[in-house]
Amino acid sequence: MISFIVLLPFLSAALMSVVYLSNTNTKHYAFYTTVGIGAPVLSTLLSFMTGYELLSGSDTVRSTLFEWVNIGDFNISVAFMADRLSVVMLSFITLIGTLIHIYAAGYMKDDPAYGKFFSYFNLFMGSMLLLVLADNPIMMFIGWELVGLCSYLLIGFYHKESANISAANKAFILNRIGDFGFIMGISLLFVSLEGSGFTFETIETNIHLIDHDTLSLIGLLLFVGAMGKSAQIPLYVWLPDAMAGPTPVSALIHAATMVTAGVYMVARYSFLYVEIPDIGLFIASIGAGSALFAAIIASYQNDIKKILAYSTMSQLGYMFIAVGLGAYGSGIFHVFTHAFFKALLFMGAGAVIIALHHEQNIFKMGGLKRELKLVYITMFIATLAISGIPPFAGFFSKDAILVAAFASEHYFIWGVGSLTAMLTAFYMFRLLFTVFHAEASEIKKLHALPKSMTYPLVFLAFGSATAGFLGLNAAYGGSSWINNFLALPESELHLAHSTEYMLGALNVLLAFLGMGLAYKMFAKNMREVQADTFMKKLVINKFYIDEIYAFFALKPLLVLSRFIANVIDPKIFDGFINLSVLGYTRAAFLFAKLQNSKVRYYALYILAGISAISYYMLFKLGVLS
Amino acid sequence: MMEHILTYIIFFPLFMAVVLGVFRAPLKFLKIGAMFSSITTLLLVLWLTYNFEPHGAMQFIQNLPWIQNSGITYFVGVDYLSLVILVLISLLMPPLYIYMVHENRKGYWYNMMLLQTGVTGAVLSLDLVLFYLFWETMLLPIFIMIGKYGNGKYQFNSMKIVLMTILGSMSMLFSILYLGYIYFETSGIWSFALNDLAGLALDAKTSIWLTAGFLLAFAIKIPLVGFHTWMAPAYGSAPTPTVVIMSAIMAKLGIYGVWRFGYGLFEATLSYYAPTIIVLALLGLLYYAVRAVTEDNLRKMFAYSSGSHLSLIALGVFLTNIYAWSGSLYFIATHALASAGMFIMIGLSYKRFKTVRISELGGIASVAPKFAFFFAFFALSIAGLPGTGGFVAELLIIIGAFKTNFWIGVFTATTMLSAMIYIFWMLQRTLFGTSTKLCECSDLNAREILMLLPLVLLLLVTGIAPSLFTPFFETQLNASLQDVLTAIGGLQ
Amino acid sequence: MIDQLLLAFPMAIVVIGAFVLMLLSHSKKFTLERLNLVGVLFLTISFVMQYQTLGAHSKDFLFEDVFGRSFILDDFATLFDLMFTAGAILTLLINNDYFKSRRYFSGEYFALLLFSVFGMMMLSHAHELVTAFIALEIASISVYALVGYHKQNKVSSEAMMKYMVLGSMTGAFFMLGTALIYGAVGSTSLTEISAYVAQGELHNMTLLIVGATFIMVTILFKIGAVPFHSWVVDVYHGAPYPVTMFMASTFKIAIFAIALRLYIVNFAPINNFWTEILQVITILTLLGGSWLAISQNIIKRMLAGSSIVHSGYLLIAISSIGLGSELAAPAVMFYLLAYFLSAAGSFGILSFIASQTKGQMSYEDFKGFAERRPYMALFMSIFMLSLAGFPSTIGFLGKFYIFTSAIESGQILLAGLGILTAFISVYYYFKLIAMMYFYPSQTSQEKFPVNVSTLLIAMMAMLIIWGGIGTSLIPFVPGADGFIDSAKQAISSLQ
Amino acid sequence: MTPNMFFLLTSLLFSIGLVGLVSRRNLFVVYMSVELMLSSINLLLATLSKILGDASGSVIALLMIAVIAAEAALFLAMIIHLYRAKKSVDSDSFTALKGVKVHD
Amino acid sequence: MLEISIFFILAAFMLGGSIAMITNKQTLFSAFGFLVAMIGLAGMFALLESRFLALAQIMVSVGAVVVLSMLTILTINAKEENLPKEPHKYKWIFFTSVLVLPFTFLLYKTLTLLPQSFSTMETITSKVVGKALFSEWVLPFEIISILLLSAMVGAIVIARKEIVKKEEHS
Repeated sequence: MISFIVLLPFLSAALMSVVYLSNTNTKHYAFYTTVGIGAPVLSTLLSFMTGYELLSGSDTVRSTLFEWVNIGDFNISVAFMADRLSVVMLSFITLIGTLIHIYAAGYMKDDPAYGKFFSYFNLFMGSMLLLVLADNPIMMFIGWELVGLCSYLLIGFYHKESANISAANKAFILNRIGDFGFIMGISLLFVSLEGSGFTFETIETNIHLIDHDTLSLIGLLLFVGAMGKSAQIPLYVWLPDAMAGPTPVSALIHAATMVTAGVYMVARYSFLYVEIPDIGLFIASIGAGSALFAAIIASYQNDIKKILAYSTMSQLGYMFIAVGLGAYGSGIFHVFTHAFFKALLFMGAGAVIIALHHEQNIFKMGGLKRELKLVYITMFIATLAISGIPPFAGFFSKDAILVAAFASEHYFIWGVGSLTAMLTAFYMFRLLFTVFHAEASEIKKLHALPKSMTYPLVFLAFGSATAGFLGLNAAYGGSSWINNFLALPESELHLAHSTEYMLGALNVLLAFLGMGLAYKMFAKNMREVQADTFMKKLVINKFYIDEIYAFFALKPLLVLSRFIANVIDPKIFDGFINLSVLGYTRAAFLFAKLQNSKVRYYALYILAGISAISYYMLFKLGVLS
Repeated sequence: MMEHILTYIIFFPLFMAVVLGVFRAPLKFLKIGAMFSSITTLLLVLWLTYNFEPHGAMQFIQNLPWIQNSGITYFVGVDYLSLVILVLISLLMPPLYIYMVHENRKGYWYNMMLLQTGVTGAVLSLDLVLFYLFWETMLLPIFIMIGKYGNGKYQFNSMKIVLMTILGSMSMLFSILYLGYIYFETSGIWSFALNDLAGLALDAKTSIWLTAGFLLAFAIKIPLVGFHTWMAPAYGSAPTPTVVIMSAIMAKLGIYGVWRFGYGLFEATLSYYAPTIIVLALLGLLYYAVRAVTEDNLRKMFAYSSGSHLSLIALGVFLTNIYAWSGSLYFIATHALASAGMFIMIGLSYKRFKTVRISELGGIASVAPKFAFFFAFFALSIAGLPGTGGFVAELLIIIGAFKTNFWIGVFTATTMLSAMIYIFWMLQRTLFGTSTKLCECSDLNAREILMLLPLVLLLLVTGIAPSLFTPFFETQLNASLQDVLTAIGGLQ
Repeated sequence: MIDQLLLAFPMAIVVIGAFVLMLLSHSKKFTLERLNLVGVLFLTISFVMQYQTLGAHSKDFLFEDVFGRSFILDDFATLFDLMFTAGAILTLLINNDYFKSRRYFSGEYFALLLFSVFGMMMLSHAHELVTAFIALEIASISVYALVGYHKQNKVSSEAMMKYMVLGSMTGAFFMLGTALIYGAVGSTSLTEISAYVAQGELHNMTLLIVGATFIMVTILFKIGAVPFHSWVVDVYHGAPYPVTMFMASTFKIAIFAIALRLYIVNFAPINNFWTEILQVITILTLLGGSWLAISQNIIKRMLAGSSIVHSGYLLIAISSIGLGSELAAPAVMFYLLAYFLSAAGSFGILSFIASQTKGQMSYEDFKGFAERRPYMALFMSIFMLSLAGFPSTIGFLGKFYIFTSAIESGQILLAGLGILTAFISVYYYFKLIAMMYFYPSQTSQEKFPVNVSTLLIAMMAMLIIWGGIGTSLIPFVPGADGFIDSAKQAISSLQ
Repeated sequence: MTPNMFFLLTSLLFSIGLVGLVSRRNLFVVYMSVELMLSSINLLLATLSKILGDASGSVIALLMIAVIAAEAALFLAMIIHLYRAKKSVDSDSFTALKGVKVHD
Repeated sequence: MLEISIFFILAAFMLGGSIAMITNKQTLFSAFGFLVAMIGLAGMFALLESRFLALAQIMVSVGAVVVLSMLTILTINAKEENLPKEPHKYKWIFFTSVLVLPFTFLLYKTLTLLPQSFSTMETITSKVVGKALFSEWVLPFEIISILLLSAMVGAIVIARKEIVKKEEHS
């Protein structure tokens, strides 16, 4: 049954692409909508059925389609496994994915390449589901790669703009750098465990066979993959650029799929990472760094989608803090809640953008509170959720992470996390206030929004508000249901309830501080940030990281390539050949020059030959002696 | 039928060519005849594949005395290794003929038929002299095709490829003759049959020199870094059908040669060269990829791409473990399909836009979506995207590399990155964006899709269900690997 | 008596033919074409009669009571005779058009050609050094005259001058060597020499060795070994095409007849004495020949240069004989046959083209030839491939045997060098193919003229392919195996 | 009178012939050098005949004289022809046969 | 003793004649040198008691060949300016003489290995020669005729004036 969760989107993608390619000119709106939304809906139903099955007691649900490859000990099947972790992932991927599909049906209505879009979209869903449901690292990797490909296709969807394609390329290549690490990790894992099967289950059983150093290396390499996919320092630069794609794509990438894959992967390998806490700490540090770094940049961005993009990166940083410190349940919990409010934020932003005829600069918006009431309310809920205002979803999950950081006595990471929480509140409310509250510089006629774009917002707002209760921990009167359900190998954390309350209060305080700051600065009048000081300039230009990468990675590559093309190939390799040819022809020329057409010279050569032979004979025969 | 089938497969195209040539067939009949020969061959090959015993060794053997005085025999047979390439050749010919359907120069057709015979013969022959014969024979059509129907500095490039390749084959000839003589010396009779010569006990020094003779030929054909300067000019100048065969089949014959004759004859000595070749192959992997990044000519870019991937295949062959070997073998097939598709696409793009320069293209996706789809599909399959066969192969080779040595593994894994960079940048500049030059062009028509579809489907099938194909070679591959390992073990 | 006369008849008929042609040449009735046919007739009779006796003789001395042991009749000589007569027939028939197109040919041309053939045949049958010398002189002097036959052309005369000056110079060494051998042995009969060599020891055979070395100088000169090569390119170039063809394909082989006989039989016990000299000369010949060949632009000169390289290959095998290779002697025979076919064919095509056009033929003149004359271009390509030693042609098998014999005798480096020069030869042969095929033609396609010349050229092209791939599966047409068997049989008749 | 004296004479004559042939440009001298070389062999043959007490040497020398005559005929004919064509007996003036352009 | 002095005189004449032959600029003087050498050779034959050979030498070599050569020279009557100017003649002669030395030395040294005495056999008379010629040397003798014939044909072909005067390329 669970195979169909994966297969349905793939099949519908294939069907739509064939239909699309065979009639590129006609637009079968109804067909694409039906098939394109039908498949995720069915997948959603199936995944909820699977979830129900797990809730009612069974441990994992498996399904093997066919043997993929079988060489030596490399026996890989196309097989799916739904355990608790994947079901949690599955539930929100399918659900939110479906909502985004519905939203996209409205958003993309007028696009001539509507069919293509849905085909890609379903492919994306399928790949993500494959990633999540894979029962072995290889299948997971395939899903992992396909997700990257789909992101490429979708980010570059508006392919007439070369910049969009550049963004897509950047996304894909940086992902691929991550994959480079990932595949090395997998290969090393396989080689280390050769002969004892290669599904997650057998790996978990045999993980003790690998020595600590190798394991650390594997863990690190796998995390490189996560860095790429989940946009962590230093492989994050693609994420903001990925906003080039249509907004539903951003929503899908940032909320439900793709970027969370890294977190999921670390959680999936939790049995491995618990053995290597030092790598975990490294992961957490990267996460903390990314969280703060992204928050700082986000505070100075103008583009509505880019702010959200950096916020995603920042939130992902939180998740990595959690999984790095061994609080896998909290990490996944944050993934879960984040999916709701981030999807909501993006879809809201998309609605705003559509309404304002593709305007993305927040400082050119303003005063939309009344015109887009529904959007405003839902986005407000989402902003509260992401800022960590109780009782919205973000508070509980973020709090759980910070508590875990505090409890594991990594106070610095905790401090960074808290600071980021404040910044989060600041930049999110900055966005909200600027877009909805501040005075608009000019009055625009708004584009009407279709219903398919607004209804999902409501649904998601509900989720953003309530999803946090699923993981209510003991201090707040819950039982950490999601943690218990996931049953991942958590590190044991003990913290007094009073400390937890204090931490929670501190977070709320910081969030309100950020909110207040934003209100003071942006609620009334709009002041676009000026790059007047060096620091501001640095931040606005995103610390020049793109430029640094271009200078240190891309430029040398091009220079090297031209160097090979212009120097090494023609001068050294061909040069060697040409030199030998030249030497030979030169010798030939000199020899032919002896052939000067004068008979006495010819006779002279003969005489010289005879003379030489005679000389040789004299010695050989010993006549001289 | 059964015992002659390989002979039919080898010589039917040549026979058709001769018949058509003798009767000076008009163009229409020539085209039909060529198509007929390719389809007949394909059917024969399919029949052969159907009857092929997956776990058996050499099959459909035909061994006839040829030049008895020197023990040269007409000795052909097929096993898993040759079957792969045999199927590829016969599979590629019909699409190529479909591609050429509007080609009105008769020489094209004759040369392609001759080429098919040459390549097929080289793959199937088990007598070294016979192999040498076909190995050289397949060069002739290439020579003429590039030199007569090519573009750019085609006359020079054609000469260059022929000379460089013949330099290699001459060194191989020397080794062949020497081996034959050693056999004569030890047994008193002449023989150049592979299985006879394989049993020779050579002293280490001789063996090293003889191996070098063979390896030079194969290194030039593959080509490894340093032996490659013929490659880009030749690919750049060759007409599309030729370049397809060159990239898809001929380059693979270098690998095939290492496998069949390198491991067949000098299994132990090859390990003496393994470190050098591994270094060269790793170097090539990156070198060609980096070179391809700034290449403006699509044909040349994919020539370098081809070089990069063939280096990877060569690497796999020299890593003696089952993963790397299966990966290489699998890569031979899938890269052939992908690069064939890619070069056909480049040819089609030349037909439409009259250029193969990236800087002159752009925005194809807007004007010709089907074209863009196929173009991107083949480009991505070359890059080893999951879901296409190339991924399976690369994965296996990477695993094999890690099994051998961590650092080799790391360098091998860069293949994940290297191809991406140039391919995606190329796609950006050709398919996407807008171009002022390409105002209108026709999208792919049904005929063109018909010729591309088999390749696409095969690439997908090889990528999605490799287990359909692995049983054909796994047992035998493992067996020969064990032989090699035993031999290397015996050396130490 | 009668049967002996019958055996001598093939040779006699050639010289009779020469006389007849000489007499007929001044008759007005006999046009060149008819004279040509008369010559062919005589040669064909000779060819057929010899073909019948092939395989029947080994070491028969003809008219032993009269001639002593100076005229030997064995399969070796017969095979060579067959090649000479065949070469002459081909020269006459293929060049039929050429003779008609050039007005300077006259009846004496055919007489001289037949005299020359007679000299060569005598050379292959000679079992006595003075006879051999005189036979060589007959052949040479006729060829000198033939080279200079086109008297209005200054290059023809010049070629004759060069050939004659240098030929006489080295010819004297043959006689000097003979004199020394005579001094040592007291006889010039090869039988006596063999006996002397067999019972003597190396150190007291200085005279004989030095004499034989001088004889070798002449032989090396005639086959164009470096540094005795300088005439080859100029003389081949200067001579009229039919003569060049005759020299390249036939005269060169004739020299090997006596060289092989001396080397394999008479000097066999001591022939490794020359190994080092021969090796050095071989290296020089291979390199020098290929240097000459690649620097030429006129096809005739290129072929001349390449013929030096081919002599180099043959020398490899000859020095292999000295080192005790069993395979080398048949290899030389086979290679001669292969070279004979390929060289005759390529020069034949050149002369055929020359009969249609005027002017020197350089590489550039062949541009677009394949479009103009597709069949001729195909045949030319086959000849070039055979000369280059491309597999599936007889030239490949020739090289195959040469190199295996070199390996057998342990001359690995020489074999390597041979293969290297074979590689270089690919360049200048393929360049011609490239010229023919790669360029468009300025004029439209011409009809394939079906006449004796073209049919013969086609036949030779097919023979080359058949000699390379022909199998013994088909009866009566023995293919490559048959040629090798003949070569082996001929060599075995020597012993 | 010992054979060595004859041998020395033979060697010298042959060598002088060789020197003349190589170093002179006058075709007549070249021709006479060839004749001298051949004649010196005759001297050798006669000496050998005398040493060995065998008539063969003399017979060979006799035959050689005929050969010399034959060569002489052709050689002289050639010189006449060449002189007629070019009004020169200088061997260096016959340099029409050049394949490659050699820079002088 | 007499023989030795005759030998030396003859040898001096021969060597002098041949050196004169190769050094003289004027063709006719060269030819005279050659004539002297040839006559000297005939003398040598006589000294070696090969009378028939001496006679043949006088008659054929001197009487026919040399005289023919001189006639040719006179016929052509090459003028001074038509004779080759050989500015480096002596350099060439010197150089080639050095080059030829190993050969000369080898030839001489090899020949000295022969028995150092003449046989005491009677003079090689024409009878002996004739007998030998028609017994064991009959084949060379026969084919000599063909050689002479072909040389004659060749010489005629080369030397005769052509009726057709048209420059053609070969």
